[in-house]
Amino acid sequence: GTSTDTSSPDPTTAEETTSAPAESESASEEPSESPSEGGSEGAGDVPQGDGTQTIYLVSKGFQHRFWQAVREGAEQAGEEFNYKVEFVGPQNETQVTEQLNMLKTALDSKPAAIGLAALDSGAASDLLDQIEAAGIPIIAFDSGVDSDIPLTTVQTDNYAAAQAAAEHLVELIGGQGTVGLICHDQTSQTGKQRCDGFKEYMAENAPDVTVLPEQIAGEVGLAANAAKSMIQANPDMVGLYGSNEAAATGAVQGAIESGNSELKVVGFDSGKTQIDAIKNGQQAGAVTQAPIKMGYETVVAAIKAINGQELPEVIDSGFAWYDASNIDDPEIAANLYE
Amino acid sequence: MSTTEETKTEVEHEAKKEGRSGSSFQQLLVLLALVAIYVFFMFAAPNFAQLGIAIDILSQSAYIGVMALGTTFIIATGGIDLSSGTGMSLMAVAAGIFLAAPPYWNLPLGAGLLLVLLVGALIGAINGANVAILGLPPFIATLAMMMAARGLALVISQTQTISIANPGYKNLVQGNLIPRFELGGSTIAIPNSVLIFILLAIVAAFLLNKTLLGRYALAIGSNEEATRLSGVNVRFWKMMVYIVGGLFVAIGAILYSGRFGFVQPSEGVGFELNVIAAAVIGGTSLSGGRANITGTVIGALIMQTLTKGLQMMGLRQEWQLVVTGVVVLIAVLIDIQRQRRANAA
Amino acid sequence: MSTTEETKTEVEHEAKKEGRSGSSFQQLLVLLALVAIYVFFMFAAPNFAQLGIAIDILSQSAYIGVMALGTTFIIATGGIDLSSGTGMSLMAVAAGIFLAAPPYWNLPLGAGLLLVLLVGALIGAINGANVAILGLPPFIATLAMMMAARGLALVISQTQTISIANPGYKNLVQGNLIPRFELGGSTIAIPNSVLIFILLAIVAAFLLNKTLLGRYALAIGSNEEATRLSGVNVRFWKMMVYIVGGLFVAIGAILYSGRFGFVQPSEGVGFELNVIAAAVIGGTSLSGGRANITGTVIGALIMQTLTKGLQMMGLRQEWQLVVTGVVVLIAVLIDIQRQRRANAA
Amino acid sequence: MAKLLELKNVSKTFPGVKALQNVHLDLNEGEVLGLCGENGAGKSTLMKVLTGIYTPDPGAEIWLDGKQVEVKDVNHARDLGLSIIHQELNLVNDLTVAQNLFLGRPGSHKGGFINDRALEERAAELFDRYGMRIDPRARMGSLTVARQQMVEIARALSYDSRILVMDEPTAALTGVETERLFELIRDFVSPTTGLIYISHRMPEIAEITDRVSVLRDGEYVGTVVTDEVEMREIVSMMVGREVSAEARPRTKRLSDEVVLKVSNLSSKNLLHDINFEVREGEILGFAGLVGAGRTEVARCVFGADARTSGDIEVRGKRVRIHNAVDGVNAGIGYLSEDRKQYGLLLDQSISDNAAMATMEKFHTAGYIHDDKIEKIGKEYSKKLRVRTPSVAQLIRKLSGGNQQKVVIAKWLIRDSDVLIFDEPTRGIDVGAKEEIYELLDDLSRQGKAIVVISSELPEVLRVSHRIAVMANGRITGFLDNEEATQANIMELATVGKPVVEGAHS
Ligand SMILES: Nc1ncnc2c1ncn2[C@@H]1O[C@H](COP(=O)(O)OP(=O)(O)OP(=O)(O)O)[C@@H](O)[C@H]1O
Ligand SMILES: Nc1ncnc2c1ncn2[C@@H]1O[C@H](COP(=O)(O)OP(=O)(O)OP(=O)(O)O)[C@@H](O)[C@H]1O
Ligand SMILES: O[C@H]1[C@H](O)[C@H](O)OC[C@H]1O
Ligand SMILES: [Mg+2]
Ligand SMILES: [Mg+2]
Repeated sequence: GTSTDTSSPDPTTAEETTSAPAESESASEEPSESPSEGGSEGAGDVPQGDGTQTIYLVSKGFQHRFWQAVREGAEQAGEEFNYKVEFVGPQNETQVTEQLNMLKTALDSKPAAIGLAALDSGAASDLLDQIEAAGIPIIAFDSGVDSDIPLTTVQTDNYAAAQAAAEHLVELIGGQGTVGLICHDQTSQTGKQRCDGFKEYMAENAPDVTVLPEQIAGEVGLAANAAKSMIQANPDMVGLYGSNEAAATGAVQGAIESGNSELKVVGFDSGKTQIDAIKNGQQAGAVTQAPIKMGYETVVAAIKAINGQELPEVIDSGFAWYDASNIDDPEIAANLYE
Repeated sequence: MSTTEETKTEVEHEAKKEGRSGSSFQQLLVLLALVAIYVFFMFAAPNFAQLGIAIDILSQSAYIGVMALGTTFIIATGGIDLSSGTGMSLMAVAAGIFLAAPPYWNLPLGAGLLLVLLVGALIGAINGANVAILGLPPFIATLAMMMAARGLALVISQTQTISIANPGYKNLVQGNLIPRFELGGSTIAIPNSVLIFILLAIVAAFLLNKTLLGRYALAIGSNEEATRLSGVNVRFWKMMVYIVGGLFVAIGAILYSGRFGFVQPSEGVGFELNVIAAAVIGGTSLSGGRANITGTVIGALIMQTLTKGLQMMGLRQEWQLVVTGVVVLIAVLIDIQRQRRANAA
Repeated sequence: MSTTEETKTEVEHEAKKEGRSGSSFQQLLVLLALVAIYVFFMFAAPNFAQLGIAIDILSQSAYIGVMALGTTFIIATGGIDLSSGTGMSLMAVAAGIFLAAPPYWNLPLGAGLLLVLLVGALIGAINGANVAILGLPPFIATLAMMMAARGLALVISQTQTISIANPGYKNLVQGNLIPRFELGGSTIAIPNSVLIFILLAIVAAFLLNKTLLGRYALAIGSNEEATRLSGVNVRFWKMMVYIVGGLFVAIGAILYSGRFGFVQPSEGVGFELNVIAAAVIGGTSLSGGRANITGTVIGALIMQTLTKGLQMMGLRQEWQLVVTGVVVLIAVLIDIQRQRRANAA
Repeated sequence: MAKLLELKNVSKTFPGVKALQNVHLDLNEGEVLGLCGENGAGKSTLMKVLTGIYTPDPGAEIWLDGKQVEVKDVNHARDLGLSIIHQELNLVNDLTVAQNLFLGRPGSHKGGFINDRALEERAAELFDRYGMRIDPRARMGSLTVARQQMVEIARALSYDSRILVMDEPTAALTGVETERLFELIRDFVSPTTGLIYISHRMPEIAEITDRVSVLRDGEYVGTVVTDEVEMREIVSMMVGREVSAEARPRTKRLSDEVVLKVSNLSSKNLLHDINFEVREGEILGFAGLVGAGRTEVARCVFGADARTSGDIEVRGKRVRIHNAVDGVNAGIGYLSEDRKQYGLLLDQSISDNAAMATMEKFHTAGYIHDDKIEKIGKEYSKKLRVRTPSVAQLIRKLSGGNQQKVVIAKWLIRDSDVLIFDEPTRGIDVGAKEEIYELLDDLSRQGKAIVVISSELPEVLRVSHRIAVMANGRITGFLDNEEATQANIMELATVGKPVVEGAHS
């Protein structure tokens, strides 16, 4: 994991990150590289389309800015290789059935390939069978599914990323004190992994850190209120973690409003408000995924699948820790979205 | 005279509402709206014009539709049920707990299903008791239940997705009692959920129009005090109506969870609005006293056809929301205008 | 002209029955419920017993509370507004577009705020027109608007978070017109949002009790036909009520977005239920004709106190939901029981 | 000289109903014009056309002071000097009396701001002027129907209109208030004003009107000068046959067996130690002034209201009655005085309404036999002469009197042992009234125990074998029909009440 190493102040985390999944040629090592560069690297073996074929991506929603970034990456690849890209997702990230209806619609519209960011890892198995039977290649992205039908999975290792956030927080607070977490969701795999990764890291590696029971809030306003309540109820709190864009933004807001400027807040993902907060010191740092790259690589993988090319089992789109010190580094900046 | 006409017809409108189930002309109009929407998508959405898509729409609207059948009774009494969405999650989670493999209870299918219905009846009975006995406004009673059910679904599932491997369960909903058949070169399979939906619609129509339950529900919605003074045990029948509502939600939960064989405890928030919208688009009056089962079915189909068609058109999500809002409005408006015109005569 | 004892008592008795805003005893009861909840948390939640927390509760309930003030008028007419939640998002996004730095419009604060209010009035007017002129049931008219507003918020924001750097904007909501002061060793700062909430509550109470708007809203909710036959232009006043509702939502949107200084287009879904619950807990009757501004304020505070207290107790989210459901139920139940007892008397 | 008002060629068609056909009507200055006709004859509809609520069919003409006008809406009607007291109360229950009086009225606010104090003062003055004792601050919904009616009257009078229409204003009033109303009418009529008075009570017509116009089946029959004709002539113009007035019951009670026995009944506010019995085949009348508590007795016995004490026995057995279901199960039927609020499902059909109290006869294991319901609906519609195109017609579309007949049908079908009729002929025309009296006689012959509450003394005398008179929540005496006269009933009704509430100052 080269880039992750360089961008992270602590190489061990990054080592973990990239070594866990099966090594893959294209993506995992270059998580922070801009997608077009990443693409151009493999451009030789990505065949151009004729502009008539559609790649249909079913995402988790459009509630978070994150998905807009994924979409941008996907559309960028579509343009570059002359494929049409459809990008849909349910209204919020609990609507599994709605997502499956969308997947069914995707199947009905007979695209050249389908991408799926599954809200639930088990729910889609029937539809995956049908998609396979229809001879449409399917690529998983963002989150995997419990099935070997998808030809590959383009994803962040959320568990490892959460551990990285925890590790940085431990360092920021000097290894002791009370910390809280705001998790954006308690039922999805992503939500759980980001909560569990954080908590388990603390349990295993930070004996002097007390972790408060998590509050769940997937919207900024609610997260802000929850964070503030948590801080007020526990004046000894020294650190706070928010598990996605909304939760982290809310955590920062809660910290600001509570007037506790000592509190170290670490987050997940980016977005304008988190970036601003990190720049002006209200937030210590965050883990970013590589959403644009994730979208880009998903489409590239789909094109390869359409053309019968081999794909690795997992394409790790990577993650990176960023803070005020490296936020403007080109490798980091490329993964941040406003 | 033209300006006068409007205010006057409004007064007259008050004076002449439709009967218990609205006219057959009304049902025709809602049906026409559905057909119009359908035909529109046949031209506007690629690949929409297949029998398979129509079956999809039917099966995807089944659980909302079934819940809407029950809610129709509740609305007929002048009540409302905001707890159907999260109540559905709770019952689906219950189904998971009863039927999934250990550590869950792994009960035989029949017993599990019965218990789910029981949970549905219980939730309905609590709503019913709050409304009929304690006298809470249905909006508040079911709003409280909506919150509580959401919490409980998360509590009892321990926020885990539960997958129900029981093949009989999935088959109940997804299987094909009607054997697959060939038509125009493609294989047509009608999932049982569609049959269940149709069957329950017939049952609901029978209950509403031909039994004491329906008659008293409408009477209560029409004039509760007069119904009470006619010697009708209003509390009892209201309770029954909410229990029936709960049972339909339970069946909705089975259709929902059986479709994919898994249960997600936090889904279902907001479904209640689609459920209510289906009933109201179909001509059931929110002030009670007028209800219409065929209309409810068509209402559910309109909602699902819209969703499916707009998705297949590849319209951006945000525009889908806008369009759905506008079409729901127009669909109900047609009904309103028709009533007015009939009255203006 | 002598009068017997009996006649006197009868007249007095009739006069003592509740007027249009419920008895003061009722307001007392809801207030008692709030106090009970508050006292409970003083013991149950660590560090809850601070003035700062109370101010927090006030300021965090401000935007829901302000929207509830407007919705109280709508409910007074027997209507309902399901579009306040997503409508708030839409108006917040509008605020962002008007006030944020280029590529947005970067208007002066006053102009921007005025435009936001205009958007609020417009949304209200569309709801009003759908209800009052086209005759759509308020539930459906505002449900459609709820969907459309959500979509539009995403469309016009291009699903971007918009940050409003304008310092005046944030100061308007977050600043302290009342200078900070020391109390018991800690600095107390009352954010302007709290003042705005209180001020608007007074305005709303005045509008409801002392102006034609409130009078006609209540009259329409109590007996629309009789009000029409009294020569009141029911359509016009219903329109006005929905416009006022929209204006309050706009102010809610300003309070909401001003708190953060940025606007997220997809928030606000489901807020409408909290808004309605605040009004109803406060004693406003969903069937119209009876409304109570003080009650609405207390209702909003009850909801926020609960949230805050349960969060500070560190209760798990799912249990928070269950408890909130049950407490809402009990709060309304107290009111209902009181009414019953009063009527039985 | 031009007439104050002339209606020419007025027709009004509702879907399936021709309510008015080429009706003519004229009103002179300084005159009270009676408007008579059977239930459903079109009286209310004609007045709604006049006051801008309904649009007539094309061709209708309305002339005021010799000028043709087109009445656009309620406010326009008022501007033209036309106001109306509707047959049904049109009040806003959640507002106070004063607020109701000034609702929608110009001058009730200053630039949108309302001063309730001032309104209350003006209302108090108004009530003073009209001699009514009503608290302006009382919530409308807390008043009895009679008082509400007085408020309606005060409101209509206070508009200082030139033409005032009163559509059955006394249906909820007893004799004393009616007398008071007549004084108000006489005060109102001046050389420049006129009043149209609709009533089914012929003595009132005789007393207050100068001329009477008659409608039948939506058509204009004719106009007579009141002093020149006998009332029965007007009645025969209305119904096309003779109907007797001044009569007494034609039956006797069947046996001495007590069917209903009420002892020591008291309620929280009003009733005090009520005791009475009704025997097999007996009709017990209840007379009294408005607010005497007759309705409350009925509701407490039936179970619709709570009582603080009192035993109820049906055929010698003590019955437990806590709500209306208990009442019905114990064999008691109660026909409420307020049909719209407590009696009818306005948006359901005649048959469904008629069957509502007897559903157990029309279902098997929950399955409803609609054919039987329709049959019984038809049978009773015919028996009671309900004027309707079909029994599937919604109640809302019937005239007030026809609606009343459907409520009566409901309880006749129920066939309870004990029947309590609270103002059973409210709004019923003279012809139909006689039919209802005959029905009561029939029921008596069948051995039912019947209570009839009525505010019309002739009616009480016509139907009751015995008369209980109430005042201030107590029974002040019983009279046998033979000894009863309007005078001695009134004496008992005013015991301990030098001043009659509501209507007198
Ligand atoms: N809104 C309506 N729709 C349909 N039919 C109506 C409507 N209003 C009145 N009618 C019919 O018109 C006819 C005249 O009714 P109207 O109320 O004028 O009678 P009325 O003379 O006032 O009788 P009553 O003495 O019983 O009050 C009746 O047959 C009635 O059924
Ligand atoms: N002192 C009082 N306080 C409150 N309510 C009263 C009082 N007196 C009478 N009422 C109301 O009026 C009713 C008593 O009048 P009720 O209707 O029984 O009299 P009634 O003789 O039937 O007269 P009406 O002709 O008005 O029906 C009670 O039901 C009660 O609601
Ligand atoms: O899967 C998650 C995604 O990676 C991003 O962090 O936003 C929330 C979730 O949808
Ligand atoms: Mg009439
Ligand atoms: Mg009475």
